[in-house]
Amino acid sequence: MKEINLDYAAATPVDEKVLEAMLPFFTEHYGNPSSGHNLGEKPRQALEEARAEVGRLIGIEEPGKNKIIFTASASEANNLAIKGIVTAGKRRGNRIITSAIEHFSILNQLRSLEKEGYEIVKLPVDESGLVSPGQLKEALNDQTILVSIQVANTEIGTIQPIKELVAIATEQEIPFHSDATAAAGWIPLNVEALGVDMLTLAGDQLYGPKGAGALFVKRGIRLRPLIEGGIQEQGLRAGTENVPAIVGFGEAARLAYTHLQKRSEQVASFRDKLKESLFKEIPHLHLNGHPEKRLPWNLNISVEFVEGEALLMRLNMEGIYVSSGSSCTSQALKSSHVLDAIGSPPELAQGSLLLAAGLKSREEDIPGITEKMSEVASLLRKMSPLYHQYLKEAQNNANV
Amino acid sequence: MKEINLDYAAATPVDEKVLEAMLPFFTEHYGNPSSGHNLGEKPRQALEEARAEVGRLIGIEEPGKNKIIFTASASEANNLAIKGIVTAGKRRGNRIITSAIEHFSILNQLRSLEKEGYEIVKLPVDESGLVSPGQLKEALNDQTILVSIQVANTEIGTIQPIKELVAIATEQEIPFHSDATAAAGWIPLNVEALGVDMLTLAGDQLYGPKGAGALFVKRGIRLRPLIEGGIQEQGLRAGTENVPAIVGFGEAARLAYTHLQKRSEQVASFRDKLKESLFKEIPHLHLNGHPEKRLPWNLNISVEFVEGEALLMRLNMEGIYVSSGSSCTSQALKSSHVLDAIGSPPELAQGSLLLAAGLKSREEDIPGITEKMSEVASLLRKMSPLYHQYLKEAQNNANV
Amino acid sequence: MPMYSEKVMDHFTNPRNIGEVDDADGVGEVGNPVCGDMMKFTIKVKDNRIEDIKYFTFGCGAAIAVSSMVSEMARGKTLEEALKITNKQVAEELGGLPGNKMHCSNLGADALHKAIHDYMEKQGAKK
Amino acid sequence: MPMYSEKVMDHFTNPRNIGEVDDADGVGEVGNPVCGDMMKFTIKVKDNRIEDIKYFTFGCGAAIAVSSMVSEMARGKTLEEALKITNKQVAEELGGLPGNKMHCSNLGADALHKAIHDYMEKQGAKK
Ligand SMILES: Cc1ncc(COP(=O)(O)O)c(C=O)c1O
Ligand SMILES: Cc1ncc(COP(=O)(O)O)c(C=O)c1O
Repeated sequence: MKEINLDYAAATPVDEKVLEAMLPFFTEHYGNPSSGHNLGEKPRQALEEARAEVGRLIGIEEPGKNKIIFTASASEANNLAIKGIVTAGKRRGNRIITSAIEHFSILNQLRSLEKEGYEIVKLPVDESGLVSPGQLKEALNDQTILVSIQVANTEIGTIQPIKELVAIATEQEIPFHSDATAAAGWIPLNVEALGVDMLTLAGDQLYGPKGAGALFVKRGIRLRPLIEGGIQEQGLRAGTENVPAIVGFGEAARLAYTHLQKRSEQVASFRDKLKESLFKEIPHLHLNGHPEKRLPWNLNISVEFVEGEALLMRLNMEGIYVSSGSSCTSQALKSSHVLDAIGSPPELAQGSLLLAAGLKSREEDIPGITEKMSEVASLLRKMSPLYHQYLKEAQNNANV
Repeated sequence: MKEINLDYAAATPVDEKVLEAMLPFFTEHYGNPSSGHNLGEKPRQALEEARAEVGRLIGIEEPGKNKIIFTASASEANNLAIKGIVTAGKRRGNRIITSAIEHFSILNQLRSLEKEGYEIVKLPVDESGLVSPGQLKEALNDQTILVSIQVANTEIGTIQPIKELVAIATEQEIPFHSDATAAAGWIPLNVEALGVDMLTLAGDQLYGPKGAGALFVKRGIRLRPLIEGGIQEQGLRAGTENVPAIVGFGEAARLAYTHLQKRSEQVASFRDKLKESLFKEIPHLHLNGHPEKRLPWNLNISVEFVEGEALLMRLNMEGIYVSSGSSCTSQALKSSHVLDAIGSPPELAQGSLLLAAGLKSREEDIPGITEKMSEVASLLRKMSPLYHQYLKEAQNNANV
Repeated sequence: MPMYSEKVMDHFTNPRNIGEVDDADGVGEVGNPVCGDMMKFTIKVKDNRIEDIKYFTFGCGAAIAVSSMVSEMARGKTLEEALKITNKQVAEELGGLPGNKMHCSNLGADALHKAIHDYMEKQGAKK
Repeated sequence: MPMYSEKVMDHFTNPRNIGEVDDADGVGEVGNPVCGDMMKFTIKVKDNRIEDIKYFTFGCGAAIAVSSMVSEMARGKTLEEALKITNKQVAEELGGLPGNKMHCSNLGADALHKAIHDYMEKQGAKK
């Protein structure tokens, strides 16, 4: 059976070149970067080269100028950013502003902080997933210690007006963190132009290996490490560095930076054609997220009258891999908080599918995908009480 | 130039078999274990197999019975254990007991907790590095919420009487965490027999890859995750699992378990012969740590009259790689807290070398190592004011 | 889906008895899309036995498998027997359900019982 | 050691002027093993110039390189010139030192100055 992955948001394979760059660091250059002897040298250099590459991807030209702290994941970077700044306790106040559509690695720690007495303000988004700069401005007060709003949403793809949002916070000297996990490598990012104080990204979203994330930290921002111990990563993240993964992240960042435009256009072209085909052949589809301001690889649709997990399972049987709701929470029960936040009605939110294109997505597969999707939708609709209700109502309306 | 690594405590190369086990998970089985479709299946299975293997290494026969939480490093596991139990706040009290010779990933977070108001009791050790059970007993009071004492010390190799220590804490129902990073794979460990509530270990100390550590957590122990977000690792550690590294850790654990006795004997034999040779050929050497109760791979000596970094650098020029003080802190200035704690006089502590044997250490290299060490020690002693002072005093004594 | 048993996968893949019986004697509808799942059972009763049973289901894989299994378990049973079918039995017949899917088996049993009660009420009304 | 400059490595690898001058005119000893480093400079002075200078050093790579560099910088200089040698100059001549090793350059300059002052005191005492 032909297998077609449309779930590259959950995981990307490691690029051949990336793996090649990593391999020597498992066996040959296996030293500890902290070692004072020759075995530490290559790993240490490789670490700094990777840091420079990751920096370059987010617009840092001079490696020494700003800090990139390597972590093991985007989740860890997000936790380091928020808990790090809160527990460093430099700023007085207890209000933290975020958006309603952040990843759980933002929202769940904020829920914990809320229990500890912090005031968490979740800005609503409009029906396309956009945060309103005006609402951010209103939400800021002199107790505000941090704003954390993502660059773009993994699930519905919507890209925020980050520069504008940052400017509002910066005017009041409030630090701004942004989760760029879904965006890095797919849209141009420049931390200096954006003005963000912290930015999260990860390698496994851009054909790098799992196990390497990064937090950009602007000069002057003080954090308390989440993992305390040795003085690795400028004292902000203890533990022997995962050299092969970081090297892979660096190489993946280099490739992403070099080919950014080509890659973006390629996945966007596939995505657009897939969307056109699906909407043409399958009735009752709904697009989720912003029609234009969206990540190039992201297509999110709701298949009316049917439920997402059942769709996912049926498509899986056909060798087509998608996710329903956020890929990281597909084991959870409820419909995604993101779709709730954009006001998607529950029956549509339940039937949402994230179709995430990748570099190996082929336009010639679109007719096949469309056919299978159409079959599966029909099959599940045929057993859906909502669909039969709709048909009945349609008939009644026709009879009137 | 022939290169001889005597610093396997800082890093081990990844075993060929381990790398082989990992490779498919970079490119072929690259899926996200949380995915609901086929691409998630292999990674998810592999994760559970690795969990079972790591469990087996520490004596857990039934995989489901107890929790193994995968982290990115031993440091992270140590931070999860201590901060996790403290912030879960199940027990009332503010006293935490540890030893003076723990790794920085224990001691530095305890220093932070001390600033927050916790009372940290660092038990002293005797001149061989042993914690006294009697002193632990005395240190416990009804405010004690945790004891964290390592299984064995990386730097001086001393193995603690953990079972005895645990029994004392358990009698008073105080949770006991133990850092087994230096010990796992080298001495038999059985969490059930030892009775520990939490245990830290890591893959990169036993020919597994960097980037995978683990915390064993006994049933009934409640932790708050350090990294909050998704529900991976039973809700105790958010973030996409580093599947290849964890698979490698699992395979490394399997190999370590299978060959534990053979490996231990092999490195101990090398270590013992190296020690004999060095002590025979080089005057004024001192053994640090316990003469018998020590890790099989560990040799720690002080070379009187000279300083460790200079030794390390000179040996490095000869292609012999060692560390001075704790490998993770060799960039720091002061002599190691471990040597201070065993009462090593400063001039001896300054001249300490950790010689960590590995599976590729060859007995036929011992004469060469001895010769180089002897040369380097002579050379540095010749420029040491302490050595000349000693010679003068010796002469004066002879003249008397 | 490795968290689903083979039985669940079988019933999900080939759900039995989909549809609506003609001139249903009893209708049982539970759930709504807001809670995530929705099931509608229709039954034909003859001589106090469930002669035919069909359903429509909006829901996850487990919900579909549960509906299918319930329809098979209930068919041919007397109303009293069918009323004794519990969610636990349904889950067991399916070879178990993941913890977070247990509510689906509740829905299945509920919808069946509702259809039977609907039938009984209508019978009562007729008398 | 990649954090050490080539100059530092050169002086560490081939330290110049190790030893003790015979019948030293001045002796300067600083540091002790408790602080980590220890240096002992001995000088021969002729016509107000440092004619010969040697040292013993207990310490890290930087400490050894600093001692060697100081001995080279001071040799042949007048006492006044030698007293003007600063730790900063020593570090610069070595192509820089890592931040956590800057104290070694202090030690080197201090030990040199101490030896000169020792000579000056002895001279004063002789008069
Ligand atoms: C006893 C012990 N615990 C913890 C650690 C921390 O390991 P890592 O740096 O891999 O987090 C080390 C490192 O050498 C160690 O020796
Ligand atoms: C926007 C965003 N942030 C953070 C994360 C967390 O990534 P990880 O699970 O690798 O920690 C994800 C995961 O999909 C994400 O989409």
